[in-house]
Amino acid sequence: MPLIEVSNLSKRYSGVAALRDVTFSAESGEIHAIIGANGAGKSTLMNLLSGVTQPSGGTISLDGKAVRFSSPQAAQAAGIATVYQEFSLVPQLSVARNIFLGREPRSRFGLLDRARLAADTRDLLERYSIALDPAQEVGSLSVAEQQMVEIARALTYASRVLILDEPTAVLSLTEQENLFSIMRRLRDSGLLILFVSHRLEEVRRISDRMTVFRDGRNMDTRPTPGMTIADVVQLMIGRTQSVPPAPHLVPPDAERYTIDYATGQGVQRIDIRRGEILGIAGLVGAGRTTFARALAGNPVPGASVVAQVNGAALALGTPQEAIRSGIVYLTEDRKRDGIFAGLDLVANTTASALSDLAWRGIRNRRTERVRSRAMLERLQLVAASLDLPIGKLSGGNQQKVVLARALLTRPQLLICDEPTRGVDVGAKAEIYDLLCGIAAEGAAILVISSETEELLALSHRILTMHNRRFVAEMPVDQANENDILLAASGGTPAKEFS
Amino acid sequence: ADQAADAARTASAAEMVDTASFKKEGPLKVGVSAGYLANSWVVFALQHMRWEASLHPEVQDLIVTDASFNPAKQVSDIEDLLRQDIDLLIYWPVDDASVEDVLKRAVEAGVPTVQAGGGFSVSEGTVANAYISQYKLGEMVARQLMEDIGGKGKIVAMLPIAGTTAAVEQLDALEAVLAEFPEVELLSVEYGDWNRAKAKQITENLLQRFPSITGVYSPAGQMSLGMAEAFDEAGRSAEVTFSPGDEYNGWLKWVAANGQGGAVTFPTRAGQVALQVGLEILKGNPVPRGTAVPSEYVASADIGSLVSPDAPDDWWASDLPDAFLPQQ
Amino acid sequence: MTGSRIAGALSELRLDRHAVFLVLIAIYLAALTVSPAFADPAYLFNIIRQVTPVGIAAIGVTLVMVLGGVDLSIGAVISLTAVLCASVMGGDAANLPLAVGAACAAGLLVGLANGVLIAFSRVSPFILTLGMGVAVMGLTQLYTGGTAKGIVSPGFREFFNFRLAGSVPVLTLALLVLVCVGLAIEKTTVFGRRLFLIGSNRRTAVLSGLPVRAVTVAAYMLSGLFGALAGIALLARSGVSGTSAGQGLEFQVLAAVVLGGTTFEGGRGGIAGTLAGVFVLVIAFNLVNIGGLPYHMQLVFMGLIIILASALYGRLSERNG
Amino acid sequence: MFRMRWRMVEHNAIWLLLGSGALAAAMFVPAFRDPENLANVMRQAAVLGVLAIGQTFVITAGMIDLSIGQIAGLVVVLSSAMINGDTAMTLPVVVLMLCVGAGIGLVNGILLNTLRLHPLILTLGMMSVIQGAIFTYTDRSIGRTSELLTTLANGSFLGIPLSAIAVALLVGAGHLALTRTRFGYHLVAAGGSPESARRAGISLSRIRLAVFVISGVTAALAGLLLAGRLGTGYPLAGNGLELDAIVAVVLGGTALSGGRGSVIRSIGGVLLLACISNLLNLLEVSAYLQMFIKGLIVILAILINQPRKGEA
Ligand SMILES: Nc1ncnc2c1ncn2[C@@H]1O[C@H](COP(=O)(O)OP(=O)(O)OP(=O)(O)O)[C@@H](O)[C@H]1O
Ligand SMILES: Nc1ncnc2c1ncn2[C@@H]1O[C@H](COP(=O)(O)OP(=O)(O)OP(=O)(O)O)[C@@H](O)[C@H]1O
Ligand SMILES: [Mg+2]
Ligand SMILES: [Mg+2]
Repeated sequence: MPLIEVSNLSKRYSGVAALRDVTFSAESGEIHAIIGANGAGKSTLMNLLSGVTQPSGGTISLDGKAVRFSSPQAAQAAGIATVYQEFSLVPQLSVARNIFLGREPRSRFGLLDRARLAADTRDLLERYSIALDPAQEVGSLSVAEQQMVEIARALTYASRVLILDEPTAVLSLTEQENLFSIMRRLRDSGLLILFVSHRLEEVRRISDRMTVFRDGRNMDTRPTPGMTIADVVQLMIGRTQSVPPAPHLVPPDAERYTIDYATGQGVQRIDIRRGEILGIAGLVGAGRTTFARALAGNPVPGASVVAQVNGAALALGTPQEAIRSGIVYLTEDRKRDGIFAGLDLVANTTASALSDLAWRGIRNRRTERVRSRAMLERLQLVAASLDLPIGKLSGGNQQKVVLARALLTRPQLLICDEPTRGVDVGAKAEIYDLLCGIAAEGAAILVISSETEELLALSHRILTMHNRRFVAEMPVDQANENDILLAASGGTPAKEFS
Repeated sequence: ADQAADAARTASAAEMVDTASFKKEGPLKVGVSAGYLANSWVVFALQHMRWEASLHPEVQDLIVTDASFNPAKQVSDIEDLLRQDIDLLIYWPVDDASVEDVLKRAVEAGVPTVQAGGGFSVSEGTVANAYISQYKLGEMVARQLMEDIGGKGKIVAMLPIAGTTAAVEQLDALEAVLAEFPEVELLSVEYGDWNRAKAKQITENLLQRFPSITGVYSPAGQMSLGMAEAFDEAGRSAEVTFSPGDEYNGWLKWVAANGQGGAVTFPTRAGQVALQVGLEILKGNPVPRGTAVPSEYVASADIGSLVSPDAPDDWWASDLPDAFLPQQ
Repeated sequence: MTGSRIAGALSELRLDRHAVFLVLIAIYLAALTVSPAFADPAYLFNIIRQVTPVGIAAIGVTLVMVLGGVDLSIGAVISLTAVLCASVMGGDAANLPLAVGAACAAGLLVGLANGVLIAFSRVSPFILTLGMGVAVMGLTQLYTGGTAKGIVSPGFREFFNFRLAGSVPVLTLALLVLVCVGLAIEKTTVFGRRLFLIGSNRRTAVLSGLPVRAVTVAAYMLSGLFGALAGIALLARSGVSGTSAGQGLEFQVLAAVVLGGTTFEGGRGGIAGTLAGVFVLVIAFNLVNIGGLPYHMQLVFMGLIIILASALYGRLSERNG
Repeated sequence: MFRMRWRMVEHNAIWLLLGSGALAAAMFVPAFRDPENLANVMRQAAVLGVLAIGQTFVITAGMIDLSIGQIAGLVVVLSSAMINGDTAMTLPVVVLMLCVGAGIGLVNGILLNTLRLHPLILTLGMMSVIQGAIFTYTDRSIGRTSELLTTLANGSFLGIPLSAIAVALLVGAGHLALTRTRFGYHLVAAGGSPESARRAGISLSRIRLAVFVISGVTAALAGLLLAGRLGTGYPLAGNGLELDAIVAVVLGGTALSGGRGSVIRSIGGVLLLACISNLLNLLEVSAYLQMFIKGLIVILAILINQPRKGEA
């Protein structure tokens, strides 16, 4: 009998069907991968299984008995532990308090047993070889360390099922390996591990079976051995993966930006020419965003940038100045600092170029509409109306609006931080086309991405960052995924930096 | 309170208090605990105190604290003053009852207390009062109004901050007087917080509610003024008769200009009297429990001597020498 | 079934944006049944005049709240500027421009202090402006020494309370004019649009190169300026009467703005809604009064209005995503 | 390392401020160090202290309660009216008042849970409602508190004010509750990151209810102490107390954004405010200037205690 059996499960979010009639099962003692494009419904399914949300229809059974988890605790009580895609830690609390949050040991008099809390935490971390200090505040940990805290927490109550929603996205190579060995150990002891990932290579390596989702539907469940990546992609998107157009040639005499990045560890110089697409690879937390933001007039203490174009220094004191100097940054976190959620598309598109579209501070609505419509059409945005609040658009379309906002300022150096994060496969291809087009028109483009394939396909040259420093530079034709990952994990760099 | 209560009070005020135990030689340190100072009347009263202090070389120091309408702060203020070894405490309360205890402690510690300008208070904590009878004043105002409207009609009352002694006693006095005039109907009692704008707004609503208002009972001139504006702007000044207000300069100006209303004074020299009484106590001389600072009626025809046309509205007719007038 | 269709149709109307106008119509009709006087334009203009100071101040506070801030120092600013204006006027009409200028400058200055502190730090505007209110109150008292100095020049009050065509008081007209000014700022200027952008998402605004700090400072300065104009309006309504004439008005202002659909989160609402909110409030207060309820019941109503309006708008905007 | 040390300084800033300030005051203002004066300062701080304990819970949980001043005011009026000088009534009325405070807190919590409002707005509205209700009930001082409450508020034992002892006990209880119980741990977590706390199985709505009930009960306690100080039911007694309590809590280093808070440090904030007010009185600083200074302290307090980056 399968451990988990799901039949005709569906979930609607105010009009959006996130899951439709999903039926699938998984056995104990297997690592079962769940894959699918962004928005396919993977996280939704995991949320249903772990009691975070309740289904709109259908049933979930555990050991053949129908169950209904009204809360995460109900699921935990049934032995289902989850590591969520978004962090669910409390930054102000210590590692120990986070791990045992909600289940703190108590001594007599009903007071907490702080000694036991620390001891239990130490035991747990040691058992799974996780190198963390139980007393440290979680907010001061790196993203990867935080992820390990999440995993450690889940391990404390995973007795039947462990759900991992994209756990590896933020881990370094060694941490990944450690996680995989933990996963294997748990599987061998009879646990079911549901493993959500976008990294197909990884899935192939670790999973026993995989279930593919598309548009909220379960496409198929198959044993992993024997599947090729092409097969999986076919299942995921219904066609083979779109590849960006081959990079055009950069004119050799194009203007050159020289960028000096000063950090606590010295100054490094990189350069980029107009028309060139320069990729920046690195693991999460490598410091790419910090570099990009500093370049766009948003420095943090300990990271500053001086940039010149053809020997002339650029003013980069504030984002405003940077934009005036032609440097625009597109955020990696659209919801947080990319969109104006409640406002309509015109407002979102024209935000950066408002004063250019106005006459002495008086807006010209018609110009604003015309210009934003033109720009959005150029980016092939499909929206019912310009008056729609941007929050109602899909991730890919939101990204296009953010891009349109940048383009209205006529940028010369465009920095795209994870431009396809949370964007589905179709929109991804369109965004690749757009970026190539913009570069071909003569803008320099910096692309930061955690998907190495994306960088390999899109850029002329790839820089890799590790531990806040640029550690490697490779022309795209001499680069491959392995070298990049190695450099990103702090391995021998292919080319030393000054 | 009613007439009988007021009479009892007058009698009690006349009682002499033995102050021998408070006798003290100079130099003297006088503490003043103000319930509030953001009010022109008390500022004038305080200036009177300062003036009086300047006339007595033995008064070395006058320490003033302000509770800004917060009775708990006033309790603390008085405690702090006591810690500074004052020889005499003059106070006007945010709220009589709230300071009773701490005043009792002051007296027990040998510091005589004099209440300045508020209602007459009989309690262990108050050795003597320099008081203005809000009841008498209210009664004078009410009687004058009855006379002016001919003993019949519909009136509204505008009182200061709800709950203050002033508001309570003025209303009591009005009700006592009204008992004699069955043909006068009290339409509504309102609280304008000594605030001209608020009084005006309330009056605008009253004008809406009541198609006809014969008279206005408003002992506080600054609120009378706001009310008068409201009647004027509603085009209904003709139908109404105003009671006397006090010697608030803005009101005096209005009285002078309109030839009605007059004033029943609410003398700011109560502050001065309070210090005089206090110094008597420190000499060990017996003093009456209450020294009344009498209100006088000044008819509108005689208002000219009181009004100062060049001074601000928020100003009080007084005998203060120039040096002690508040800065203008 | 029909329920959801109606809900759908209602949400098409963007109820969250227009709810206050429906509320206004409803309460006006209710008022009409209670007292026919509400059908009389002269009376209506008159009650509008009552809330002119609150209304004017609410214009500026709306701008600040659209930006995602709030200005609770507005009551203290009104007190300060009213006293200052009267004191500079000194009973002489010739000093009028100087007096108005001084009051506006004071308002702008307080706004500048608020704006700079908020723009260059990450403090809660709520607490900061509350503290600023206390400080300004103290300043006012220090300046006046407890008696409201100054004399309003002859004709000043009479002018503002004069009724054009026998029914529209100049003061009411001034409110409406200032509302139009506010609306123009909100709707037609780059600054106005930026208020909404910053209020909607301050971080995005920073990254998008908007002059967030300058706009923030300007918005608070405008709030101070409208506060000063409100102070002058208060003075025009009824001379100087004390040193704390505007005390507590900030809560009425806040109630009106929130009622008008501008939320504490920012990025939505606007002056048109605020004006409607002011009207709803004044009609509600009048109803309390006409109904013969104690004056202090107004406080109860104001509190309930703040709570219920916020809850309602929260729900509506949630439904509209 | 440096960061850790800085955290230590930050955490104890209030003690540094209070210690150095009090020391300087004691040196230069002899009246200040008089033990009787210090006892006074503590007595004066007691009401605010009790309020600040409750508000610490609220703010640590990421919320705010502006209605506490008026709850205290309501209790002052109601308790005085009901006791009316009759000591025998003290106990039942005290119990009843605590129930009133808990009841209003409960209403706050329930409204917050059902209407899903920002606590700031809800309690602002509540503040206005309660104030209106107090005035509608009475517009003047009514009743008398009992001897017992007066003694508690003003008396002392071995030179130490009874109210200070009471506050100290409450602080102890509050500190234990916040740092040594599951409830405290969960409250801190809910304030630091509500979504994470929810996922860890902590019921946010129950925390909200609990926090506002605590806030209501401490407000009621503060009201009883205040009644003891005033001796009578003065309807305006609670005005403005909420702001003072918030300032004290913020001075104590509790983050307005939630997730960090200490009852003990809040009391440090209360003592600092009380010392300043006492000193200003001793130094005969005019009340207007005091008001101005108070405003500046509010501003300074929140400027010093800004949310760290990423915690806003
Ligand atoms: N809380 C929510 N409210 C509304 N819509 C939601 C919510 N959560 C998910 N959705 C929608 O449901 C769909 C499926 O989302 P889900 O998060 O399950 O996808 P996913 O496969 O996990 O994608 P990703 O790979 O990006 O994590 C998406 O269209 C998403 O926008
Ligand atoms: N030069 C630097 N000096 C100081 N701190 C830095 C520097 N570079 C990066 N950091 C810190 O390292 C952390 C991770 O950096 P960042 O977010 O830039 O990484 P990233 O490569 O963009 O990761 P992600 O994949 O999550 O986007 C941040 O907290 C940042 O403040
Ligand atoms: Mg997902
Ligand atoms: Mg990044």
